[in-house]
Amino acid sequence: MSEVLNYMINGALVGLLYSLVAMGFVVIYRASKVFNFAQGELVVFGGFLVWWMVVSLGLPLWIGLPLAFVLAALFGLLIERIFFSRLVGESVFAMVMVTIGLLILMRGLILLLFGPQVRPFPIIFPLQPVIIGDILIPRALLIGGIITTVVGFALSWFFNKTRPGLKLTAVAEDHQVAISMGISVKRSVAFAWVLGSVLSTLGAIIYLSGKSLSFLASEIGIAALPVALLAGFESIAGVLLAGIIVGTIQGLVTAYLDPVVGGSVGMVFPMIVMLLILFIRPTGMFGWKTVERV
Amino acid sequence: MDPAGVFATSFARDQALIRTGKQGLALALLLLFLLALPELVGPRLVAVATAMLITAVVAVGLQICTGYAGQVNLGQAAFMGAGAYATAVAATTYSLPFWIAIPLGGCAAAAFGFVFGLSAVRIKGFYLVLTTIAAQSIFHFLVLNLPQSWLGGSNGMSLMPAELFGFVFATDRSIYYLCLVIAAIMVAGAFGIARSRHGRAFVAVRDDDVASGMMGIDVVRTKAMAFLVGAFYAGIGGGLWAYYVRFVAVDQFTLFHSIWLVAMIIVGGIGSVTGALVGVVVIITIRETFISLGPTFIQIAPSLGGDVVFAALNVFLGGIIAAFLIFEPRGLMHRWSILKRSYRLWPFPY
Amino acid sequence: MLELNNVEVIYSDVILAVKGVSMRIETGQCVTLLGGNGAGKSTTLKSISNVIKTEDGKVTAGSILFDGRRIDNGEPENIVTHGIIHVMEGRRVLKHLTVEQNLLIGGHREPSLKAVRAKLDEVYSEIGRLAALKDRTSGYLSGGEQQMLVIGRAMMARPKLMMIDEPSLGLAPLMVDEVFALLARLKASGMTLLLVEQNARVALELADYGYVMENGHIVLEGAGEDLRRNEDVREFYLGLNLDGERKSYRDVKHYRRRKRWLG
Amino acid sequence: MLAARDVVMQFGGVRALDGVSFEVGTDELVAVIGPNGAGKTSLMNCLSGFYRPQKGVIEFDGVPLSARGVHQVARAGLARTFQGTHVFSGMTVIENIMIGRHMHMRSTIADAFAHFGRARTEEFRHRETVEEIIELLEMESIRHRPVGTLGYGLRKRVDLGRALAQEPKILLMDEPMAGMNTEEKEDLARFILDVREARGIPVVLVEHDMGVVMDLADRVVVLDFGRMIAEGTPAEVQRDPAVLKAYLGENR
Amino acid sequence: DTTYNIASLADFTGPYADVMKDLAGSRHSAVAWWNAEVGKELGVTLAIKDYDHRYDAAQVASLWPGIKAELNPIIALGVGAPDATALAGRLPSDGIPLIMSTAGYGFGWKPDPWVFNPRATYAHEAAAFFEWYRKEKGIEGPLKIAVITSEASPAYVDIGKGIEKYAHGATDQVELVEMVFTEVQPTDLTTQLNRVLKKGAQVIDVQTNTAAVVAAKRALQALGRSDVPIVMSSHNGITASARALGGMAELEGDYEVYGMAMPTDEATEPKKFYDKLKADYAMQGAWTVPTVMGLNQTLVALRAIEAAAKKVGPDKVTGQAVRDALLSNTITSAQTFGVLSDVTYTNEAPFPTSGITVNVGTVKDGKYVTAADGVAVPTIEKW
Ligand SMILES: Nc1ncnc2c1ncn2[C@@H]1O[C@H](COP(=O)(O)OP(=O)(O)OP(=O)(O)O)[C@@H](O)[C@H]1O
Ligand SMILES: Nc1ncnc2c1ncn2[C@@H]1O[C@H](COP(=O)(O)OP(=O)(O)OP(=O)(O)O)[C@@H](O)[C@H]1O
Ligand SMILES: [Mg+2]
Ligand SMILES: [Mg+2]
Repeated sequence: MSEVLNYMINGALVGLLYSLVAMGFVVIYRASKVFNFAQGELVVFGGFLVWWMVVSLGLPLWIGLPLAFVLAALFGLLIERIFFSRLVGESVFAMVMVTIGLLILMRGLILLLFGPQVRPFPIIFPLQPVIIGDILIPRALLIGGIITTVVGFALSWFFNKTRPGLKLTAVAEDHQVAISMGISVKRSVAFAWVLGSVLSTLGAIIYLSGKSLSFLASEIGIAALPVALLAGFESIAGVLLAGIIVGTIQGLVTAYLDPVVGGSVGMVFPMIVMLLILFIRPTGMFGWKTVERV
Repeated sequence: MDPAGVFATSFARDQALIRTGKQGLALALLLLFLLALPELVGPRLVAVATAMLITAVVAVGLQICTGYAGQVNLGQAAFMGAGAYATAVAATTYSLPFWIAIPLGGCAAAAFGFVFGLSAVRIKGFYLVLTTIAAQSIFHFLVLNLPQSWLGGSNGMSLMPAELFGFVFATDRSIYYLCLVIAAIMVAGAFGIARSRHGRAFVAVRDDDVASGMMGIDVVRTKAMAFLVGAFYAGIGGGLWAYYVRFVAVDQFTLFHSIWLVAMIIVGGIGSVTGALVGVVVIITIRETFISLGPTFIQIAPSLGGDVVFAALNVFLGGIIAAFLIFEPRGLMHRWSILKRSYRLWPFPY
Repeated sequence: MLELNNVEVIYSDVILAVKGVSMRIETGQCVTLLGGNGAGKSTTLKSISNVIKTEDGKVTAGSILFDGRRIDNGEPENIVTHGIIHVMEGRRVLKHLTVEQNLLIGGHREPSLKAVRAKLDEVYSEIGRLAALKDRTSGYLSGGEQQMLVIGRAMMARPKLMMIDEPSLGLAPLMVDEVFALLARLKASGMTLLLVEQNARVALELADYGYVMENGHIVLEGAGEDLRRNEDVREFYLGLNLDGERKSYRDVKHYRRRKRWLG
Repeated sequence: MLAARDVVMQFGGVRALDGVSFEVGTDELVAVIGPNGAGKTSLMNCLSGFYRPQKGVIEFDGVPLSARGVHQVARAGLARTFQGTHVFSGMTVIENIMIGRHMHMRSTIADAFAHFGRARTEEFRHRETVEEIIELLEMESIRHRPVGTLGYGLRKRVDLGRALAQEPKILLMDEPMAGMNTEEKEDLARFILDVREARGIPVVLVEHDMGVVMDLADRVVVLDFGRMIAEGTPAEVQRDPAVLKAYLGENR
Repeated sequence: DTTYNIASLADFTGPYADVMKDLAGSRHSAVAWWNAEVGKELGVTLAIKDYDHRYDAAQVASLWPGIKAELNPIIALGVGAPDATALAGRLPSDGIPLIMSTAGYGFGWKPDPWVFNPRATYAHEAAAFFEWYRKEKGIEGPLKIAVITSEASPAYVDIGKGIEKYAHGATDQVELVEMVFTEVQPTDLTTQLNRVLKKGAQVIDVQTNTAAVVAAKRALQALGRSDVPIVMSSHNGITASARALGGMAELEGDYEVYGMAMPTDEATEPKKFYDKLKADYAMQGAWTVPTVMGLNQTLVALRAIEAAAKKVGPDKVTGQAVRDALLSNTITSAQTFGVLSDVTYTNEAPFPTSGITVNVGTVKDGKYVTAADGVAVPTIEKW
């Protein structure tokens, strides 16, 4: 019994990690209606920034990490400057397509800047697991889960309850209207990317703490996708719950079904759960119902 | 807009693809060039051309699904894989000839795509799009975990070369011609579909699915159809691929391949069959140029090292795609039509 | 206040939509712009607010001056800081947001939440109907309600010049009166108005001056009264016959009677 | 032909339609008027099968609509135009109108693939009908323009052309004349009359221009807050005190 | 002098880009050595040229005809699965043998080969380790092993299957307690490892990638189980994994196993050969596993060419002749300077299946050392 509980708790915490990455999707979506296909690369890039500061330059964590965040923010800004500032008023479709181009570009850039080697990632959270009775919880995931939850609620408040948050939503809804009301679309989109990039770096820290880093880590972007879809792209707090659901299911399936099947069911299962739930709720559990009117 | 002096005198004329003598001539020359290609260029370029032809079939399918019907599809490589596997199974397990096996591959892929398209009954917009990524994982999972005797599992499947009345398509040249013929048929078909009521229905559903429903278009069916057609093309491409490489394995059809396919139609121009072809040619040409020049670079400047030279390739290609999106989000075809228009109006600017 | 000199607008480098338009609006005036479909009215407004930039259009000749300063081809989002607001045609509500959120967006430049609230109350009292709808998702409002919402949203920005594209579009007669009464009040309060309208009758009643556009050109201009007396305007915009009575729509016998002033 | 009985349409707390019953005969132009938010568009949506009313039945040609999907209603012969614009902005004018012909065309996707033969001849045949409509609506010069680049008024005309191309048995129009000047309204009015004469189909028209309504309608239905407050000939309705109060304004 | 060409397929931009500098570098250097010290006497010069295939079968397929036309090579050097899969069908008709740098896979285990691996399969190598370790530690009863694998690549799946097959046939030697499937970059393996350790696993086999080794190691550290070693393979071995973990000391007591020389600091025969290449033949690669991989495949190719040239004459060497030489000669360990054990190919498999040995490396007191060499490889049935 405690075994089941253990898998569920750990699964849920891994799920919260997915939530954090998924939050990157959602934040950019909420502020610009763009689904960012390059989210996984953003995580890798953030990871490399941390590696660069902490391992390569050997800065202590308390300088290295903030510096990595600053650089990530600047990178987000750069993305907006180079790509999206010219696309104001273009269709969302075009902007989404840009993120596909960005994915390929970033992969090349990461290879060129940081090389293809597998790099060590600093141990940011202590390794010793938290042990409660029979239950064993990895500390990085636990701390990560707490951070994710806090960040999730804070962002949710920001987007839903504050005036700047509302402005971002307006931009996402309709560039032209936002512009005609004097809201700078460029600035909002830039903010979205800065936020997305910073969140990705945070995600990388929790994901990779004490592990290794190479461009293959971008897989997390795909793993987090069912979480974002399940929650619905508009809901930041919903992503937390969706992450817990996906993670728990994945944890149980990996533990009990994989050995039986002799294959990796844990990888496809979230996708299948996602498909099933979307059939019941087409815009995710908490996504906005699209206004369909004539 | 028509060139000055060209007026459509009949609907046939107005709708024809080839509207001027010059265009007809250009097309004829292109066909002639493609036919003569193996005589004109070396085997490496023939192989590149074969890869382009196969990719073109897949990309044109993606264009129909994504460019016309607006259903961004990131499962195109998986659909291609489904086609390749179906062809391989048909050709090896059931020893069917290639002219049955390839269409069968198309149909199998179409069925796979159709299932995803059907989720349009409930799922809309980007949610639908992203479910196609699931196609990729499910394909991968199925191939590896179904009994080995079905799809070969991690072993992959090998094929014998295609054969027609005793002629064996084993040389690169013969495969090129096989691909050329099939690609030509498929591309012509795509033009036909794009201009037909179905093509229009695809675009209608893309532009406004609520209104198209009230115009008598069955929206769900149309979306599912778009996936079906797109996946059918992918499947045919997969079948050709199976006969070209004569070995199919699950890691030949990854999400990253799907992404590249999307990149191709972006560069060429969303919503144009010709655009898809242009995109395929442009991207593959750039890629192959780099790959061919790479070793030379390394020989000239060994200190650079292969890693630097080839990493630069990815940056360059990614940069090109991004540049297209920034400066010409509607792709090369759009640029071309603007050029054409100003050329026709010349010397008057507007 | 606003001056257009020989403005030419081109979309996508190929479509010439406005071909040399000049007009002037004095502070406190209400100027109306009439014209058939595709004449270039909306394009003219968009070129003033620079929204054309987002549609791949640009002002390729001439100049637009606001309070003596060139504003053509600037950044569209800065136009609002000059005090110009553009209510675009087609009831562009932010459809997933509530009515109140839409209004808050209009007042996003207000320095404090209190100031927004105050302005919000002002708008609610001017357009009583919006208060009752404030928590409704704006995408689900009826056409007329949306029209009122976008006008209210523009008011939230405290503009000096309000450009409204077809405000009466889709409004019931009572509502048209209401909206125009509102515009009259705005004008009386010192706001300058540039009005694109199809409902020439009410527009010319309110307007001090009017322009008629055809095919990207200004073909006729004059004081409101003069235009109302103009034969062509009477026939084509007011739908009156030569005796000054309203023709019946059943009496119209054939199409293609359109008279073109130019080209 | 088309009948609504006790239709109730509720959105959350909002009753857009509150027990509306009415009927459209086989050769009748019925105008629906009412203040903003009265439920006119909701009614049109129910009639065309886009909304499913919570209560009541809508019958078209004797068949209840609830048995059909939206596109099937259209195929059964009901066409409509939209309040605001719902054109296909990525397509040219011709293609938009050809969409109206979609359901009359039969070629399969395989025919389309081959392109020669059936798909082609069919295409030309229907193109002819479309050209007639283009001529009728004076859109020759913008035939090949993508609709996304047209102004509001022209888009509405495309919308109308598309509905006409459906060769419907009944035509529903939601504020077709909004955004047109008098001259253009006259043209369109003439046109609606012609369509009725030539094709003899009934029309349901939602319009705020009282001039148009009075001149064209055979019968007028007045809605307010989802209820029908009056019904009758234009003249009768115009005099109805309830209508004056709710819609027209007392001073008219 | 007759000049012949060697096609060198490389992955500079794909998943193995990180090791390619060493791998490709050692190929070039070995060819330079051969030209100077062997070829000259024979009257044969070899030229080698790199092609980037991004580890993509499609790319290989499109490169190959050009390679054939441009180079007309007598032999090709490959990196991994894409080369083998894309070319297996065409090599016989093209008459060009392909030498891989890796160990073999079950899916390549077919008779009449044109693709050759210098080593047996990964499963063979792992099996040799298990038997050695069991004996070394004096374990009664079967050794309990857990395998960390992944479905990300069919190759990983194949390794797992091979070990399964071996475990099935050698129940007295090993007991496979569980096969754990993970992502390419696992999020966390603590729970999974906790589970397999509870089931009594004594060795954790990780033959997928470095990221998985790191995750497994961290999990073991978190669980405080330094007594359970990880066994790695060549492509994710100790040096690479230690670099990704941030230090050799992290892998104290863990093992790597493979059928070629280990790049330790000890003054072994292969190391001396490497030092010579470094000094005289512009060796680009560092003394790492990829370098050894590049060396072993190139040396096999070079020795085969040598044998062929001796047999048919220096001006009549063809791909076919090279293949015949591969199948009819044993390449002795001396000929490869101890980089490989004696390699004998048969017509039954694309890799040597008997008479081969593996080496075991480990970390002792923070230093990378050989734990055992010449460990015999058990036979495994084909899977
Ligand atoms: N985004 C655009 N791209 C290209 N052409 C455009 C665009 N917007 C408008 N046009 C063209 O510019 C011309 C003027 O359009 P505009 O919208 O200004 O007309 P309008 O007078 O407002 O008409 P309406 O009464 O129909 O609103 C039209 O021919 C139209 O097709
Ligand atoms: N899908 C919906 N969801 C929620 N409320 C709706 C929906 N559709 C309509 N309503 C509400 O129903 C009421 C009637 O709307 P409707 O659009 O039918 O009015 P209308 O008579 O067409 O008005 P107008 O003349 O302004 O277009 C409005 O208050 C509107 O907000
Ligand atoms: Mg307009
Ligand atoms: Mg309405």
